[in-house]
Formats: sequence, structure tokens, C-alpha cells
Amino acid sequence: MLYKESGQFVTTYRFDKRFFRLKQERLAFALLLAFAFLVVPSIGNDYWFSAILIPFLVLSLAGLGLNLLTGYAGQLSLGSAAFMAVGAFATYNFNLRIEGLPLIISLILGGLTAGGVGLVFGLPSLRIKGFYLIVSTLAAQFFVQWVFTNFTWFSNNSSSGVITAPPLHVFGSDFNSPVGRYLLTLTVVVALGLLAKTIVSGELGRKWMAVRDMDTAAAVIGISVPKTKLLAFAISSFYLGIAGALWAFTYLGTVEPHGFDLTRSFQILFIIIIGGMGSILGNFLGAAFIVLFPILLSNLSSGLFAGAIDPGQLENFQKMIFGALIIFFLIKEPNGLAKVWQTVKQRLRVWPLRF
Amino acid sequence: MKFLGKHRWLLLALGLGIASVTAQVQAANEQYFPLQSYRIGPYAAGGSGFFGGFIDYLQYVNAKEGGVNGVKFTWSECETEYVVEKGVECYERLKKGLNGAPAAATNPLSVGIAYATLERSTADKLPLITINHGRTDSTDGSVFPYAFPLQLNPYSEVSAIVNYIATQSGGLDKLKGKKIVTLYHGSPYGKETSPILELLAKKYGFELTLLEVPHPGNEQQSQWLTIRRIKPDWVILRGWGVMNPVALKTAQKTGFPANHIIGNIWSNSEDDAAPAGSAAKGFISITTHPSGTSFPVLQGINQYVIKAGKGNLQDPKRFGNVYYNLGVVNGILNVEAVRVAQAKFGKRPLTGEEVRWGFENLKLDDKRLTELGALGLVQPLKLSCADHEGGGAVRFQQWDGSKWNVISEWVQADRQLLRPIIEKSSHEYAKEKGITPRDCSKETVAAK
Amino acid sequence: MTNATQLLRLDGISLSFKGVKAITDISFSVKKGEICALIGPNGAGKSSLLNVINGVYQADEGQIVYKGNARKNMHPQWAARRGVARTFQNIALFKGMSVLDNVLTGTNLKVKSSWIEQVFNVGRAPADAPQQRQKAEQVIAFLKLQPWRNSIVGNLPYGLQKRVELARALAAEPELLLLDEPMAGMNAEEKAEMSRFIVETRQEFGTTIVLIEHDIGVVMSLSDHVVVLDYGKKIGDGTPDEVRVNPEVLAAYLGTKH
Amino acid sequence: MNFFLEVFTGGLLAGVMYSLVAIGFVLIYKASGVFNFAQGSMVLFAALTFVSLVERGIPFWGAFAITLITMAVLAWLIEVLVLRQLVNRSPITLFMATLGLSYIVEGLAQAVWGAQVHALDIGINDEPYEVFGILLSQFDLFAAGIAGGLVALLGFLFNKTRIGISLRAVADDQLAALAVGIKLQRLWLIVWAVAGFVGLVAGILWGARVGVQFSLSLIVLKALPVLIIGGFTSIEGAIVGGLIVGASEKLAEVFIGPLIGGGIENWFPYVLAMLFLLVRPYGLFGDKAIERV
Repeated sequence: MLYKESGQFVTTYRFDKRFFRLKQERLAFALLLAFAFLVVPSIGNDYWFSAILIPFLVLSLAGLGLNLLTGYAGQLSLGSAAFMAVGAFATYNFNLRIEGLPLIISLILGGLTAGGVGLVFGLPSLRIKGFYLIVSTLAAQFFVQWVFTNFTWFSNNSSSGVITAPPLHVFGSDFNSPVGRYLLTLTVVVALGLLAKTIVSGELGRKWMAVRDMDTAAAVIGISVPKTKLLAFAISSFYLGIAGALWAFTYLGTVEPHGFDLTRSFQILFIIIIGGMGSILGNFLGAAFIVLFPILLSNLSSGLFAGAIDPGQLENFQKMIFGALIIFFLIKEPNGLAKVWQTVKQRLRVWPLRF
Repeated sequence: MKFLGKHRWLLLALGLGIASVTAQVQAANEQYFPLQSYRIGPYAAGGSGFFGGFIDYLQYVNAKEGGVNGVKFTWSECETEYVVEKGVECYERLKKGLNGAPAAATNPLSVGIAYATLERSTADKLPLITINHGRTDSTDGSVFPYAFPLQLNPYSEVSAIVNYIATQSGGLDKLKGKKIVTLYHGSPYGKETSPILELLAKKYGFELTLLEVPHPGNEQQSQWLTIRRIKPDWVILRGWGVMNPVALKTAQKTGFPANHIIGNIWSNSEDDAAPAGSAAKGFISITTHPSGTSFPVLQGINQYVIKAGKGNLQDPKRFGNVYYNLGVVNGILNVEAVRVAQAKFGKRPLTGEEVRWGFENLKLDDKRLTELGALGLVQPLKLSCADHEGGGAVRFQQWDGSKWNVISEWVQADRQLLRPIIEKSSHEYAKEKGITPRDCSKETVAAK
Repeated sequence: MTNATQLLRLDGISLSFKGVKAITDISFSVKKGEICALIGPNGAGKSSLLNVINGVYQADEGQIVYKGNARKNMHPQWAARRGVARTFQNIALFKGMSVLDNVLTGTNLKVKSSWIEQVFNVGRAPADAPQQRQKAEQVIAFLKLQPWRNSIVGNLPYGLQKRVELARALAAEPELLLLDEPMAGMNAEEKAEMSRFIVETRQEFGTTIVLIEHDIGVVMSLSDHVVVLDYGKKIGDGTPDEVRVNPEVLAAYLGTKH
Repeated sequence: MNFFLEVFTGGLLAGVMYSLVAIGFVLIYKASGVFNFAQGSMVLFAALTFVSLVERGIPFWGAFAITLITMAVLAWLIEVLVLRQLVNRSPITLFMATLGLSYIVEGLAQAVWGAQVHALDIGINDEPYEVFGILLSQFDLFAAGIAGGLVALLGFLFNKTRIGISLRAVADDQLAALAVGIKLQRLWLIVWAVAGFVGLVAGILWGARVGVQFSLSLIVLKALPVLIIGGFTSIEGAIVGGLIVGASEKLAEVFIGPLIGGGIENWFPYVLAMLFLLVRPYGLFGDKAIERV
């Protein structure tokens, strides 16, 4: 009986509101954090930090941002990358143009700017419903990219339009090494992840889900649907903005507007479809999948069937497998990997008993 | 595994993946090239040609000479799909070498990937070769010790084009009053040369109009109607991918003659012209690597590699085309750099740092190019600590409806004019990043 | 003719969809604390009328007087803020949420703190949460929903969903409760239970109730006041006994042409 | 003024090309209620298959027929493997499924035919052609003619034949259509196959216009605002929407573009569509749905 629920009753409201209701879960989460903060830095290498862990964390955060909007508040968006771009370029400019502004403050300001832009492009959602809304988010996608390409002021008139990360110093510590960048990213992601968990399990989260499940009924019980939707856009874009800034600063170290194109928006949408809509954990599972799957596949082909598959063909197959997985999940498991994980836990609970 | 039920497949996949990262084999006397190649996606045509040519040249050197001084070349590919983060992953995965063979240099053939791996390359002491592209100011090797925009940077590119237009018009002084339109791809790459063009326009007195085509460039009606109204003498096409054939088709539609359109370095392949069909006939473009199979080195590759059935190209018809030959040129430059470095450091597999020395002391004159069988294919080149570009010359070619024909000798860019602009930019970069430029006068020179 | 005991009055309400009249010139009033039933054959316009009352539909003509305020058009949120709650014919629950969360959303108007206060648990938030929670638990206990507190409502059987929807409405502590066929699809036992909940609701909270119901037996035993609609027109209005003998009503129900 | 007219007519003709793609969406939307994002990849797939067959020496009509059969088989697979599994799911879910579908179709097209760029010559020499001093493109006129013919054909198919009547019944009310004995799955298959046919025609014309290559699938992004403006359910709407988008984006690029930096064609149609939506949330020709509660 690894996973036992009995004997742990919910007695008070405070208890109910905690992140994890079971002692095992709290313990597991604490162990996971300890592992990520203390053990990983000493056992990881450059490749793991730069090519796997950092992108995994940043994409999880981006997925989280979109999930708040789409998974919780039910507003489909194809413009996630645009808000990431706003976050990245805004952070860059705050950092560049305000002398002595601490990096973390630039980051938060960048996120807030993205949130503001998200709010503006969320305005049509007050009148447009369902997937007609993708027009507004696609407008954001193309417009934002155009602005950053066309107005070179945003990239400090660099001839190539590429922005590069400033040295990463936070509270006097140097975070420029791969480990440092990993720890910085991890801290931001964990903090924002816990914040998101609080939001969705509270009143605002309930309002989002109410609007998602049935907006007419939500209005009838007195929820302000416009305000709820706009908050979803703003907060989601804030998260995406921070993710964009991390993408540019701690992951790649450089970014051009094209790096936040429609493909990126799709990628983030896929994270939440595969990971699970309306789940915080799902974003991490989905991002892990999207980062690891191509690497596994290419390792598989070069390791097991060395040379049997042309690398180009492999990528085609990968694309097809991705597409097929999206459809598979939509058909068989609309709640994504998060649900799969729950099922596994459910079985752990009764294991080794048969049922 | 009972409790996993229907999700067993997940574990299985995971297990297979882990098992595939197999143990390393004992090192051989080999020099390794990590290849961040791209063979699918929107730019696949360029990637498969370039990396095909590069690989075939390495095979050729291995087969003909047994490598360089007995050190054979080895390589492995990692598909980037031209996507930056995939390129970074590939870089991080491959930079350590293969089975003990050290990596010599990376050649991503992608501006985005080059930018994203620039600082990593410097930190890892691994040369980053961006032949004909990359960051213009990385020409200044004192600030960018590990980046090499070999042969031609974007600034030289436009300067050479303007010089060519001048010779067609009868001299630089005849440029005055000419109308030139530059049609550029709506991306940082497309806009990069705009300030230089404006500078040249002011200097020589020609009328310049800059027109942007939004990515990807499927629709250019409005731009070409505007061109039709301006009636320029020349149109410089700074295109990318599908934008090129569409430009040529739309030019035909609006009655602008193709033989007054000059394509830049990313508008110069068969894949840029051929899809436009008859509309491309007469189209002129620059090249640093003329197409064709008559060069002795190409004949050699044909004999040792292609005929042996080891050619990398899926479609043998593409042998000798523009991208393939760029790959061959890139192969020649990389291998020669290794050769130069071996002369100094010994006949063994070299580290990235040692190969960099080779690049900085690379000197290809007509004599050496003749020995390599690459006279006319590769421009004479001399690199140094301060100058990581080296050449700055292009030849012009014209599309006859089915292939490119070279129509000029090497035309030089005005590199003296550009150097101060480049240094200004590189010094700004150095300041922003806190880099102290190297003192190039103190670098050791090749012992010849 | 406003009087103190009158909570709601409809004056000459008309509504049409794409030119087809759904409701024609309907007026009636509801007294504070009464249970008023809207009856009539299918398509008589009952649900539409309910939708007009709390602003889900906008009437073409007429006005609604609620608590002395006359309005041409209601707005759902305006109505909710002034104590109107309702259930729907086809159940409009938030299917992806648990019973508890559904009921908690019903209390949303009682929350004073902003979302930022809630997230950081500062300001007014620490006081709000237990209060909200207490109300929800009270309603859940009242409607005997404890066993399903944490179940996702989409997975519950129909009859229970109807009860959860009532719970969500009650959690708002409404003054006027609109129930659209609260007993549709229920067996006799469930109907009896639901009737009891409705009656107890009025007893306990003094809520005024307007409901739509097809089961005439239930209507007659439950309500103080019956309004009969047919083809979008009002054909009867009075106590159950009065309506029972109204010839026009009888004709409509027996299917006689009129 | 001449220049204005030139840009305007050029834009209208380009708009017809957008409409051509948009019609495929309308067909599928009417039958299955799906906004089929994969339509762009299907256009790519059709064009790539067609051009590859022609390059292998198969005559035009032979290649056309083979491609058409391939598209029908593809349509059948999509129907059986995807749509049938997703009956009664929300439009957003269906949309995301077609997004996944577009990845599969694109991957498949490139896995089978490679990633090279192909030229496609359908024998029209696109020399400029002037009428009253206004430039017209022969190719675009030809394409407009084909589009007109296609619309007439579809009009006949959907107004005069049994299939068309069934289709309208399905679009109105799926359950009722089932009740009167319409074989929904067969109908879906037919409509998807017809959409494949439209995709093939669009693919050939677009392929001849810009070359057959990967970015052909991106024209879906041009078709989307067309649909929003015209409404998802109307072929006439798709035509009018295409004309509006084509003409307005060209005029905007030429006359507004220079003032704000140019290259605005990518986002302009979306902003335009957004404004349309704010005024008419269901498009010019779309049906306004009443929300039943």
C-alpha cells in the first residue's frame, strides 16, 4: 500500500485549500523540490541543463500560461508566442533602458507588459465566442511579430534584429553558467507554478471554469463574464511573457522575432493538449514530453537502428507521430497525460491487489 | 507491470530510449564534424544540398587521401529543421565529439542557430563557421574569436552588388540618378543590409526604395505593382525560400524584366529560380560558389564518392548545384583549416581551439586552389585574427531557364568602406557583453 | 400600482425570434414569499418568459418591475446582484467542476476581496473564504448532497444534477428563485423529495419562487399562484383553484381549438 | 487613379485565389461542423502528389485522376480514423484535432514526395496584359475563370442533386437528418472527397502560381480571415470574403504600408476580420445562431 488515502480526512477548510491533500503528496512534492534544487545541480551536465532541463522548465511555464486561458477559462488562443515575444522584448528593453534596474524587476515588468497586451487582444473575446476567437489571437500573433521586426527600436537598433541576453545577475549572484541559468529558471517556474495553483483552486479559478463550462449560467449567478475573461487573458499573458523572457534570457541567450512564430504557439497548444487541459501538473508532463520525445526518437534511430533511417525522414515521422498523438489524446484521453498519471496513481493505491 | 494497464507503451518507449544511449566506443585517429543539418521543413532544399556537398567532400578526402595526414574525418547528423532550439539541442549534444574523436567546428548554415550558439561556441572554444551568412560584425575576430563568417558577410554582399551594377552602368559615377529597389524578406535577415544600402545610395547618389515582403512571401502583388510604378533600373532581391520564385513570377506578371533583378546569396540557387519556370529566364544572382560539375574537385568527388555509390544526395541530379557546391566549398575551407592547424600542432585529431588557429591562418591563393581543383569555385581567401571573412568577393550568374551560367569574374566588395561600420558594431557588442578585444598584433602567425 | 408585498411585475412583455412571436403582451405580478407556477403546453413560451425575467433574453416590448425598479431590459448580472437566482431546463451546471465548487460559485457575489487579495491571502480574503465555505456547506447539508461533495458534476445522474443546480442557486441566498422544470425526468419519489426541498426553501429562507412545471398535480399542491400560457399568450392567472376551472385553460389543456 | 485601379483589380484577382482555398473549408464545415485546419496541408499534399506524378511522366489528366483518388482515400481515412471518433465533441476539440491532422498530412506529404521545390507549368504564359491602361494578369484571369466554373459546379451539385439536399439537411440539423434516413457517414465521405477535389484544383493553381513547396500549406492562414468575413457556411460568402480580403490588403499594403513601415499584409486581414466580427459576430453570410438555454 504505497498510496493510502484512508485515515486522512478533511476536517477544516484550510486543510482543503492546501496544495496537496495527502501527506504522501506533500512529502513527494517536497522531495521533488529538494531533488531539483539540491541534487540536480550537482549531477547534471551542460547538455542536460542547456538542452533539456531549461527548455523543459520554460515550456512548462508557457504551457501553464496558455492552460490558464484555454484549459481553465476555455478561451482558445493561437497567439501564445506573441505574448512570449512581448515578454522577452519588454524585459530586454526595461533592462536596457532603465539603468540599474534589477533583473527580476525587469522580468516582472516584462510580464506585466505582456499581460497588458494580452488584455488588449482579449477585448474581442467579449463579443466573439468559441473558435472565432482564434482570429483575434492570430491577429496578435502576426501583428506583434511585425512590430518587433519593423520597429528596430525594440531590438536596440541592432542590425540583425536579434536581442541578446544581458549578463544574468540576481541579488549580486552570477547566474550565467548553465547551472545558474537552470536554478534561476527553476526558481521562477516553481514560484509561478505555486501561484497558479493558488489561483486556480480559489475563487478566480472557479470563475474561470464557470465561464469555460457555461458562460450563460456564469452570468446568471452574477459572475462578470467580461471581467473574468479579461483577467484570464491578462494573467495568462503575464505567464507567457515571463516564459518568453526566460526563453530569450536563460535558455537561448538570444532571440529574434521569428523565434516566436506561429509554430511556437502551436507547440504550446500541443503541450497542453498532450499534458492535459485544466491541470497544472499536465503542463509539466506535456512539456517534458515535447522536449524529450524528439530527442528520444533521434537517439533511438542513431542508437538502435543506426543509419537505417534517414534523419530527414525521421523528422517527418516525428511530425506525423506528433499529429497522431494529438488526435489520439483528443479521442482517447482528452485530459491528457495528467489523467494518465492519475490513473497510474489510482492503480498504485490498490496495488498489488487485483480489483 | 500490471498496474500500468493500458499505459504500458509509455514505459516501453522510455526504456527503449534510455537503452539506445549506448556506451561509447574506443577513440580512433579521427577528426569529427558535428552536423546540425536540416533536410526537412521550409528550407530543406538548402540544407540537404549543403550538407550533402559537405559530407561528400569529407568522404572524398577520406577516400582519396585517407583524410588529412592520416587523420580521417568522421561526422554525425542531427536534424534541426532550421529551428533554433533544435539547433541548440544538437549543438549541446554533439559538441563533445563522437566516440572520442574531437569536434573541429560547427557549421549550422542558419542565422538563428548561429546567433544562439555564438556565445556557447566561445565558451566551449569551438569554431562556429557561418559561411556567407551570420553576424556581420563577427568579421571582427578580435571581438568574436570563434565566429567565422567566411568569404562573405551581408554587408559585403550588397556592396558587391552595387559595384556590379556600377560596372554594368559604366562606372561608379554613373550610378548617380539610377533607381534601385530592394525587395527584402520581412525578417531581421531581410532588413539587415538596409542601412548599408542607404549609405551607398547617399555616397553614389542613386535613388533607393526599400520594399518589404511579409514572410513567407506567397503574395507579392502589391510590392511589384509599386515597382511597376517606380520603374527602377534594377531590383535587388533579398529573398528567402518561397519568396524568390514568387518574386520572379510576379515580376513577369507585372512586366518587369528578370535580367534586371539581382538575387542575393539566399536567392541564388536552382530551387529559387526553377520553380518560377520561364519567368526566371534571365534572372541574375550573386554566388560565391558557382554551380557546375566541371571543376576538378567535383570530378574527383564524382569518381571517388558518387560512382562508388556513397553519394549523400538522394536525387543525383542535384550533384553540382548551387547548394551542393556551397557544401563542397565549405568542406574545402574546413578541411584546409584543419590541414593548416595540423602543420602547427601535429598530425593528430585537433581540438576546436587548435582548429580555430587553422582558420585564422588560412590562406588560399590561386596556386593552392588549383592544387585543390577548385580554381573558380572558391575565391582567393586570406583570413587573420582581425579578419574572419577573408574574401568579400562574388561572381554573378544568370539563369538560362534550366541552369546557372557564370557571367562575371570575382567582383570585390568595398571592404575598406565597410570595416569601420563593422568595428563600431563589434565594439558596441564587446562593451555590452564586457569583452576585452584581443590584441591581434600579438597573435602567432603561421609558420610557412 | 406598486405595493409593498409585490416583488416582481411584468408589464406587456413581448418577444420574438427571427420574426416569430414567442411571447405576446404578457403581464402578471408575483408577491413576496409566494410560489408562483408558470404552466402551459410545450412551446407556450414559459422558458422564454423566465429567460426574459432575469435578462438572458431581451424583450422587444414591455418592462419588468423588480423590487420597485422598472427596467425595459434586464441583464443577468444585474438581476443576480439584486437577488435573482435560477435553474435551467437543460441543466446549466459547470460540468467540469466538483459539486462543492459549483455550489461555491453560487456564493461569488458575497465575496468582497479581490483576486489579488485572495491569491496572497491578505486584506479581506482571510475573512471571505470561511464565510463562503460555510454557506456552501450549509446548502449542501440542506439538500443532502454531502456524499457527492467532491464528485465532478458531469458524472452525476440527472436527478442529482438538478439538485446540485438548486444548491448553486440557493447558495446565492436569493430573494427570487426561478426554477425551470426542476422535476423534469424524475420519478415520483424524486419529485416528492424535490417538492419538499422547494417548500422548505421558502420556509427556511423566505424565498419567492417562480417555477415552470408540467406535472399539474405537483403544481396544484405546491403553488400559491398559477399563470397559464398558451402560444405565447397569457390565458389564465390566479390561485390553483381559480385556474382549475378556467374554461380557456381547460380548452388549451384538452387540446380544443380556441 | 489608374494605379489605384490596378492595385484594386490585382487585389480582387488575388482574392479569388484565397476564395478557392476557402471554399474547401466551407464544404467541410457545412457537412461536419469542423473548421478543418488541415485543408492547407491537403492542398499541399494534392499539389505535391500531382506534380510528382507529372514529373514521373504521367500525363496531366492521368495524374489528376490518380491524385483525386488519393485525396478521396485520404478523406476516407480522415473520416474513419478521426472524425468518426470525435462525434459530438466541442468545435474547439475538433479544430485542435484538425491541427494534429495537418501535422500528419504535412509529414506524410514530405515523407512520400520529399521536400524539394517543384515547378508546375500549366501552360499559361503570364505576360502582362493591359486593358484601358490597367494591368491584368492572364494567369489570375484564368484562375478566376476556373474558380467561377468551380463555384457553378458546386452550386449545381449542392442545389440540384440529392447529395446537395442531404447536405443542406445535415447542415441545418444533424439529428433530424439522421432521422429521415440520410447516411451521414457516406455524406461526410462525399463532402470530404469533394473538398479534396477543390483542394487539388486550388493546389494546382497555387502551385503553378508560386511553385509547389512546403509553404503552400500556409495559405490556410490567408483563407481564415476570408472565412471569418464571409461566414463559415456560405460558398458565396467565401467568394465575397476573398474579394474583400484580397482587394483591401493590397490597397492597405500599397497606400498605408509605406506610412508605417510596410509588410503589413500578414496581419491586416486579421485585423479587418476582427473588426468585421465586432460588428457582425457571425460573418457577412453566416447564420446567426440563437443560444438556447
